[in-house]
Amino acid sequence: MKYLDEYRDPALARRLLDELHAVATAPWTIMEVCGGQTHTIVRQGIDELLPAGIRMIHGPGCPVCVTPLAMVDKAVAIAAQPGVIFTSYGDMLRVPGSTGDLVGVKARGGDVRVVYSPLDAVRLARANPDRQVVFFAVGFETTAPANAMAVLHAATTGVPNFSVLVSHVLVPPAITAILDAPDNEVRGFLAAGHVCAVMGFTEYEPIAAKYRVPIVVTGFEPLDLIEGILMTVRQLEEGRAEVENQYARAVRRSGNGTAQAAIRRVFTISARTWRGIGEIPASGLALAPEFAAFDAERRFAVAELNASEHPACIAGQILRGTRLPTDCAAYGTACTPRTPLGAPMVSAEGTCAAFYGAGRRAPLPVLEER
Amino acid sequence: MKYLDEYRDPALARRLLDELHAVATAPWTIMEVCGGQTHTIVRQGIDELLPAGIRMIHGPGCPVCVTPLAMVDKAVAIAAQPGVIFTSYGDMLRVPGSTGDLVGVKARGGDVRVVYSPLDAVRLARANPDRQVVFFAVGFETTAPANAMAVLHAATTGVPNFSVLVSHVLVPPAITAILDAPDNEVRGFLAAGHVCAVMGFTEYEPIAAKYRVPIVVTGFEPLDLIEGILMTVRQLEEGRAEVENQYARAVRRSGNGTAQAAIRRVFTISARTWRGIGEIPASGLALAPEFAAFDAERRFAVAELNASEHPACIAGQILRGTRLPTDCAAYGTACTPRTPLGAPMVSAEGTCAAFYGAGRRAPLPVLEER
Amino acid sequence: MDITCPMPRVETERVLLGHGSGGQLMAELLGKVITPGLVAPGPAEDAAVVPFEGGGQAVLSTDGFVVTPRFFPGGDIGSLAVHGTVNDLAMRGAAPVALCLAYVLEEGLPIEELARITASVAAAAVAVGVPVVCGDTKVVGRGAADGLYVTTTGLGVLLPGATVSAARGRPGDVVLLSGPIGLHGTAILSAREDLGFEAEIASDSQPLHRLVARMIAAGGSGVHALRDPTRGGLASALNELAAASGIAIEISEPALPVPQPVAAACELLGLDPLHVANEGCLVALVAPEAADAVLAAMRAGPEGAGARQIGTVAADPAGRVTARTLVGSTRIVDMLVGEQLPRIC
Amino acid sequence: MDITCPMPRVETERVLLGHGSGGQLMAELLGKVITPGLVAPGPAEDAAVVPFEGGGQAVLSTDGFVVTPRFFPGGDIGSLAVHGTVNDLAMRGAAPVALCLAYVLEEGLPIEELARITASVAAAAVAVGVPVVCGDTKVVGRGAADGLYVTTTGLGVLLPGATVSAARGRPGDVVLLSGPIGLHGTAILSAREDLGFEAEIASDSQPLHRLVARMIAAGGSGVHALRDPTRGGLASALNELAAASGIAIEISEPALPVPQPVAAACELLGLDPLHVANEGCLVALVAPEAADAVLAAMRAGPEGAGARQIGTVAADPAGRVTARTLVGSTRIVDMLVGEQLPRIC
Amino acid sequence: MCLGIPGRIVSVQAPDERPDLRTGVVDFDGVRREVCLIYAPEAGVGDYVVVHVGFAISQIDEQEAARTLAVIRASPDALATELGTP
Amino acid sequence: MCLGIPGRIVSVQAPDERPDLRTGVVDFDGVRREVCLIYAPEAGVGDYVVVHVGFAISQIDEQEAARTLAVIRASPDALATELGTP
Ligand code: SF4
Ligand code: SF4
Ligand SMILES: [Mg+2]
Ligand SMILES: [Mg+2]
Ligand SMILES: [Mg+2]
Ligand SMILES: [Mg+2]
Ligand SMILES: [Mg+2]
Ligand SMILES: [Mg+2]
Ligand SMILES: [Mg+2]
Ligand SMILES: [Mg+2]
Ligand SMILES: [Mg+2]
Ligand SMILES: [Mg+2]
Repeated sequence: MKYLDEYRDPALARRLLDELHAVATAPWTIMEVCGGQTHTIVRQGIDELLPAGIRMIHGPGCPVCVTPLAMVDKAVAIAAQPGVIFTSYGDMLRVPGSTGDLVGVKARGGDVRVVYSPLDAVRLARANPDRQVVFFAVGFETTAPANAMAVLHAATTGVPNFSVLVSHVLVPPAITAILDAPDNEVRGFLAAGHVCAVMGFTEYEPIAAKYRVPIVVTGFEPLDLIEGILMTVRQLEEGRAEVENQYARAVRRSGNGTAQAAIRRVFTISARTWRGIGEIPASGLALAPEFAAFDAERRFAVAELNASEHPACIAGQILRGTRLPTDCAAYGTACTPRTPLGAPMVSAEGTCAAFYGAGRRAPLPVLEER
Repeated sequence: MKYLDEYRDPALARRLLDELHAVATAPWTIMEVCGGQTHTIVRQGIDELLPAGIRMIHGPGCPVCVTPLAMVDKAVAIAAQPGVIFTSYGDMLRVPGSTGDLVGVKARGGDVRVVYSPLDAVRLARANPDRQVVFFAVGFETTAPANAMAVLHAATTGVPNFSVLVSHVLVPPAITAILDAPDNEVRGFLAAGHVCAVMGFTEYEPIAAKYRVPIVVTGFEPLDLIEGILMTVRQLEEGRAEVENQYARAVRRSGNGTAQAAIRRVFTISARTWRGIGEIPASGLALAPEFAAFDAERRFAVAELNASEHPACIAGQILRGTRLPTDCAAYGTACTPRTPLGAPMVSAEGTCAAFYGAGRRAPLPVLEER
Repeated sequence: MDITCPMPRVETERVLLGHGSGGQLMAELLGKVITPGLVAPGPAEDAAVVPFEGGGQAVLSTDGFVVTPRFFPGGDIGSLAVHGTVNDLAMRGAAPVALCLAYVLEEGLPIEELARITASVAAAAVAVGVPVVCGDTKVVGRGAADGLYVTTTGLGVLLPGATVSAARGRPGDVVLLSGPIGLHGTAILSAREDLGFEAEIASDSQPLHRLVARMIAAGGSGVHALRDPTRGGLASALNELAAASGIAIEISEPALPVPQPVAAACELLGLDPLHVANEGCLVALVAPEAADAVLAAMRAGPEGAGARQIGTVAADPAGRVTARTLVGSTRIVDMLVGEQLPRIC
Repeated sequence: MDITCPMPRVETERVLLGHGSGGQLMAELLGKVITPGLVAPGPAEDAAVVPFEGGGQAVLSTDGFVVTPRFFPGGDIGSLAVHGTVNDLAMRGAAPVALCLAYVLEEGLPIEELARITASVAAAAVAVGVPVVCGDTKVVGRGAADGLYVTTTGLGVLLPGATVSAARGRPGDVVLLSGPIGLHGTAILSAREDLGFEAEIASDSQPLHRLVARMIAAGGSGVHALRDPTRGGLASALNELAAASGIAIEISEPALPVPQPVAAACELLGLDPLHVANEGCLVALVAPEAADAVLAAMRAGPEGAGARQIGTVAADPAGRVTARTLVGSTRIVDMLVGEQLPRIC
Repeated sequence: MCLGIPGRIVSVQAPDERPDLRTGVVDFDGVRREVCLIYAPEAGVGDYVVVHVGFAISQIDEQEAARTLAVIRASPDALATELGTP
Repeated sequence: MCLGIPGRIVSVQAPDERPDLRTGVVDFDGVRREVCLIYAPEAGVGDYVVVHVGFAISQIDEQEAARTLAVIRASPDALATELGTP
């Protein structure tokens, strides 16, 4: 595909890696913020090609990983109600809450459906006027304009049986929280290219300056990532701490104004709990009062559940890169991708899941003929 | 089973038949009114054991056969509406209307369910308060008390989502209509035992007197039927025309007073169209004004359909015994039990279906292994 | 004939429940829609005999099982799926060699229930002495199945001396029945909640391959035709044999072993015991000279303890089944038309 | 470990759609619930080889087909049901001898559609050259199935010289793939209305028995293992072969033939082409000395025109599948966990 | 019309406040069903009733039942007569 | 997070009364989907946009795209350097 395949060229990747090897003289810990970037790094094995001292930490940029237990519980509770069609991106279906997951609700008779776009959920609501259609509005700044438009669209065209369960999070406060931790080891960031396509990157400039960390807006293909790492290492080696844009083909400094306006119209900034990290002030989006009628939490009056993470889980430290999954007593025994105890084991891009996938374990036998 | 097996004794049947052969000197045409009696006669082959001159005509006493096309069409139209649970005795499911049958509605997504008792339909309504549960209240006087009680029960205990589509018919007006036909050949009747268990048999006495026909209230087992025929033939041979009671173990002269009271409470007498015969005044039951709220015809405002029978069908003459199915051009070609054009081909007890079953036709091949 | 609207119209464009009931509707669907062009024309058999490697023969039969409820007195869908296919092989004179098992599971089925059913399949296969050699598991969305369906396919080998076929019935044959009828269908009806009936009645579900082995050993090629009267009941089985062999069958209604609760349930719901399904008995057309030996062999084991003669075979009218009634008359024994529906009339 | 409530809890008591997706969940269900006590332990094979009459061997395979939509570019549930089972037989080195067909029909299915599907079964069977020898038809109530399910079971006979087994992969073997991957799964996804995608993509559904016959003729016992990468895709097929043979498989990702629209659909929905289902290609582990001949034989027919080597087999780490990535690194090729869900992240 | 089957009442229930709304379990040779007894106010446990669509519509008169059979049994047996035996 | 895939707009539709509510069909190497273009007001047929959950969130800057590749291509090829070829 155009604009994908070119950025997967093995020969060019080799050149960039060679240059990285030449540039890197000291060990550096770098965090790629976005789960999509983690995906490319893990799937292409880029981390194994990096110079020995360059360590990549998988950041909190995966809505599956950071959506708090209590919010999953609310989703499960709403989805289990009769008359509800609960819609979600596929990512959230297998995330365990404290009473189960959405695939389990579906198996027990709930009407849970995967949509590709939030507009599909609105369409479903219009087609089923006697049902309540709830959309699980998770995601980062990239997804917020789409989810905002779904609410606006429902409000404008009058789709009263549509509502959203909002669990939107914002990247900059998370980066700040990671940098504020006393044991932080992250020295540079790859900012999430598509978040910045929407938001631009001016809000990262004060962070880079204050904490003296380079931040490179980076794309998602192998060449993008290696170049982003290279640009970060160059800054580190040169003692710079700037915001640079590797992903200039899709990202402008001020981002997408129309999309930002839609976010501001529909949402307000609020505190959010991040799974594995805890509450971060002003780190998320909630529905603006004007659209409170579309708030699924109000419509369904779900009890606030006091869900606590598993005591053995050291996800917070793992997300900040201060400990490894193998330091966790539950890793590989009580906690596996099939039965995750904590956020980093949930999605394939989570650090614990990535470790588990790469670790030595016998594949499960399939005894049946196909 | 007690009170069944004794009345199936082959030796005693033989004795009664011998006596019948001894008694019958002239040819007599006798009608058994009730489909249940027809069932026993056909299934046991009793008609083949009768003296040559004794001819049994299968009467109109089968709700499947006599429910008019237009009423089936109403049932089909209501059952096809979304949100409706349409309940019926199993008998009515395969009766074709002009737009199809109830099994077809079910196959096309309608919620059509067979109940054993009308109280089961009320129970279903109580269990599904957000659905409309409609019961197809067909039948003769035997069934009317049960259907009446379902309406009373729904009214008393407050089941507003229950309603009945009433197509009740009464036996005495049908007998009168048959006797009034200029070409009538029926000389004696076996009255329906269970109708009389409810109604008693006083209302048959003026008919027997006026038309000079013997009427014998008869049960449903082989001995009952042969004895009933014997009692009728005896009267005919002796020139009597009385109402006699063969089925004294279940029928009292005045019938079941409680049951009659329930019928009078819930229903009023009305004109009814009989399939294959036409409209007979005061030959049916309709809901009394007090219970109009439970009338499915009002609740669903089904258009009055002007359904006409197939022009080839000579069901009226067949039901009156003046012509045979083999006189019908459609018999066995366009009209078969699988694709009935008229009432007598619908139920297994219908005269045309009985003829077809006994006629020479190759069984359909089953080419599949079981 | 010119048929104008509105006219009585039955549903002919859609699959109906009655198309699966083993009666006339099913025969119509098979004859008009399914078998033409697909299966080579031939008599209706319970299992197919296929030429195999080096002049040998393999026997194959497949059956889907969709019974509801899945657990019923006398068995469950798992054991039934084993018995049903083993019996279809046996009805062709074959001993079972291997079974294949294919599940369609509905999302949401309790795994504990799947485990119980699978254990029942395993136990039944062990009891039969046939290995389950391969399987398949598919899952469909909630609401796209009713819990669990099973398809079993059996591979069998012909018993020495067996020459059984639905088409081998001959005038003069005696009609033997191995045991009581109507138990399975009545057990299922009484286990269904919606009709409100209760009965202490157990399905007759059981494997019949040992019974058949005894019969073939005793009667050899004198055992002409075998059939297990499953869906559609004894009436369908007899009609199919009569059609396939081009013979007339007359049975004696008083000779039919109808257990009391079966008779009672049929009276109440207006059903004919001859139309009610069985899963553990067979009907056989046997040459008269072999009949005594075969009957004795049947009675030598528990599955055939109640075996008896229920009728005879004549030449005419070919394809017709009649019953000598209780009162000594005769009637046509017809196949069920569509679905078996309780009736009040 | 003491787990107190509330804790993250995944659904473990109910059957999930993912249990049928050919991945880890399915392996777990089979390993824990279905195979113990039922099927003799052994390597995961596409078909079972069963001792038969007089020292011979019969090959059996059964598969249910529940694909929705039933008609899709490149095929339909009828032809697919023929190809799927013929291919499973072929993956064991067998030529098809006979097919059994079992339908579960939903009340309300248009009869015209049943006729079309049946005609498709018949046409596919004729094209394969295998007779449908027996069948079964069940009807379930409206809402108790999604239109129509088919189970086909195949009886086959081993090709002369065939010694194919999932357990026969050996270090040093080359990994051959007969054609492009991901076509079937992508065609089904784009035929589904709810995702809103359109693609001019056709399923690869086709019979592979002739391809296999050519391979065995060319490579004899050098053809060690064969698998058709259906549900779960190539990743599952390779993992199963690695586990059954106790070998390590390394494939080269750049060598994988992923058609452009397949790649695009996978990018859009966040799927891995290695997890997407195929119905007309096979992967083979072949002794290095036979590889050239086998590859040439594969390419000699249309089903294998695009055949190529995609990897090699090593001894360690046993049971592990790795891929050489585009950028020259390696990664674990894992099985799908549960259901294949479109993702945004 | 009107399938009516005789069965024996094996138990009777009635709500305290409405003793007339009686139901009972009726046994038919091993098959049991709950039946509405409102139209058989005199019938009690052990009695036989004719049941139609879940309602007892008539109580069996055991004496009449016996009488019917006795009458039939008393009618001449043609075969016996022919053979000259009583 | 935030799977975003570049595709080419092949057609554009907008309601007459609300020209800002544009949607378009976007082609991804043979796979097509309807996409909301409200956040890509300048993009037209032939342009490439990054699509996320059915929305175009950014128009691809073709010159920047080419520039990125050119920069990478211009970086020294270590292997070539080692082998002494340019
Ligand atoms: S292995 Fe599991 S329990 Fe341990 S830190 Fe990772 S997610 Fe938490
Ligand atoms: S054969 Fe059919 S058309 Fe003719 S009279 Fe009978 S029901 Fe009517
Ligand atoms: Mg399989
Ligand atoms: Mg397969
Ligand atoms: Mg396979
Ligand atoms: Mg079958
Ligand atoms: Mg069978
Ligand atoms: Mg059979
Ligand atoms: Mg079979
Ligand atoms: Mg269900
Ligand atoms: Mg298979
Ligand atoms: Mg359906």
